[in-house]
Amino acid sequence: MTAWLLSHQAAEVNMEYITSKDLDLVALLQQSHHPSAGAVVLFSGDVRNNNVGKMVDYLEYEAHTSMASKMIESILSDARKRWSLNIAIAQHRTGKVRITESAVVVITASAHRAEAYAANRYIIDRIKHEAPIWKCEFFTDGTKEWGGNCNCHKDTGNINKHIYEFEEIL
Amino acid sequence: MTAWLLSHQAAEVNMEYITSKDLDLVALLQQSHHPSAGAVVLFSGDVRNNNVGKMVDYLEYEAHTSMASKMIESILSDARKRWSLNIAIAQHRTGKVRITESAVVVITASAHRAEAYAANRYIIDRIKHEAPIWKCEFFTDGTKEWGGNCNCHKDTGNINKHIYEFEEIL
Amino acid sequence: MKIEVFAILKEYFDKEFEIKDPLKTVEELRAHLALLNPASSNVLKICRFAVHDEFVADHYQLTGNDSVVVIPPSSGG
Amino acid sequence: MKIEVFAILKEYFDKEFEIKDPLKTVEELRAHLALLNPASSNVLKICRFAVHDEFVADHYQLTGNDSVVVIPPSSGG
Repeated sequence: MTAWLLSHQAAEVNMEYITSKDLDLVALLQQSHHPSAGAVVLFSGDVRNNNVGKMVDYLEYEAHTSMASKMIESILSDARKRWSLNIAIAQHRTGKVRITESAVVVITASAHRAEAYAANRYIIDRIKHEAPIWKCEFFTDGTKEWGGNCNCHKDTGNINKHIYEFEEIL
Repeated sequence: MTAWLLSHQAAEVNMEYITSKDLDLVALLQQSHHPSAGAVVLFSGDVRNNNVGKMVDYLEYEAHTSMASKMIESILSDARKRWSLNIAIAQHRTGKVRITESAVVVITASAHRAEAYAANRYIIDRIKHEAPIWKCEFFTDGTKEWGGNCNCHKDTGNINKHIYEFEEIL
Repeated sequence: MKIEVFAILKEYFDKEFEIKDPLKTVEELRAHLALLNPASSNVLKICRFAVHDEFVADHYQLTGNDSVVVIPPSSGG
Repeated sequence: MKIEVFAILKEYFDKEFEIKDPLKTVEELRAHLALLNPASSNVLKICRFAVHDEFVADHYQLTGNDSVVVIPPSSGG
């Protein structure tokens, strides 16, 4: 019992939200089982080998670390208010990330599965739209491109208003 | 490239859908990153320490192994037809499962996250409603109960018609 | 015919047993089991039956050589 | 004031630089940057600005000592 309590607190309190190191999905998953939680959902955003029809060599992520960390903390806190969660953690990587490597991980745990899925989706959607983190795609043809920007302002007319995927399903 | 291909095939072809051994979430997760997949979603159904207001000591799962295996295989196949998935695996445990241990795991991977979440939810919902697998709850007060049955027939009037949670969100 | 039951049905029947009575359909088998142990009848109403690992309907024709599995509602996960 | 830019903006500006002009608001700074490098103006229109790690609105009053961060739309994950 002590073991999970300690590791649980470690996960939430000492979590580095932004890191240039490999994301340790295994360690994060192992500390995400909680005696009151019947459901654990892990999302990993991996780098894939193609985008918009071009072959990707690798990605490079840049973040405004202090602002991105605060924002992720605030998103996790909002998720905990909205759902009853036993675990809510998120971590985003910076620097060079290769194909099949994880760029971002979100783990949620709750008594029942509906909450764990919904909260997980909510957290990753908000991180992708709001956190000051950017990716530069390096293609195998030698070109590069700062890409995949949130384009919600085109629909909402406001750079602070986003259209979240999770809103369509909640 | 060869490594993931081999482990990917191993995951889908040689998967034991029903096992009395501990579910090895770490090994399953590690073989679920795929070069064309930008999203990996893992669901773990853990045993929690309480249900319907009573403290749970442990659960025991029983399965009709051959029928449950065929059904899980068929559910995964349906999911692959419905969504474009790079990975779709599921495994359910039998026998005694203790608090915080995983009784069932589902992993999906796809190019974009919407598909991975939706397919994951679809697979676990159908396994829970349809696969011939049963849990017996052993409470700390010494009582036990075969529990948590699918009760859809009360609403649908047909023991073969289920109300799936995923249908509310797709 | 050989009968195998699972989960809560084991509280009403042996895990495996033989029935010698000449039952023609799944419907008749369901009724017969309910008579053998009336306490099981509510559960039996919502059970599915399977032969050779395939679910069979109420009107399925049984033979004396069939092995029939009685499947209560799922509660996995 | 000190300016720091991120991501695609680094293709138009140095990562960090000083502006000596007496700009009063974020709105004026946004217009000033677009004049410094007109190619950046489409991106600048959709950028957010931050001071002391907090996002600030267009009418935010700048001082010469402020460190201003220019934040293009997110593309993490």
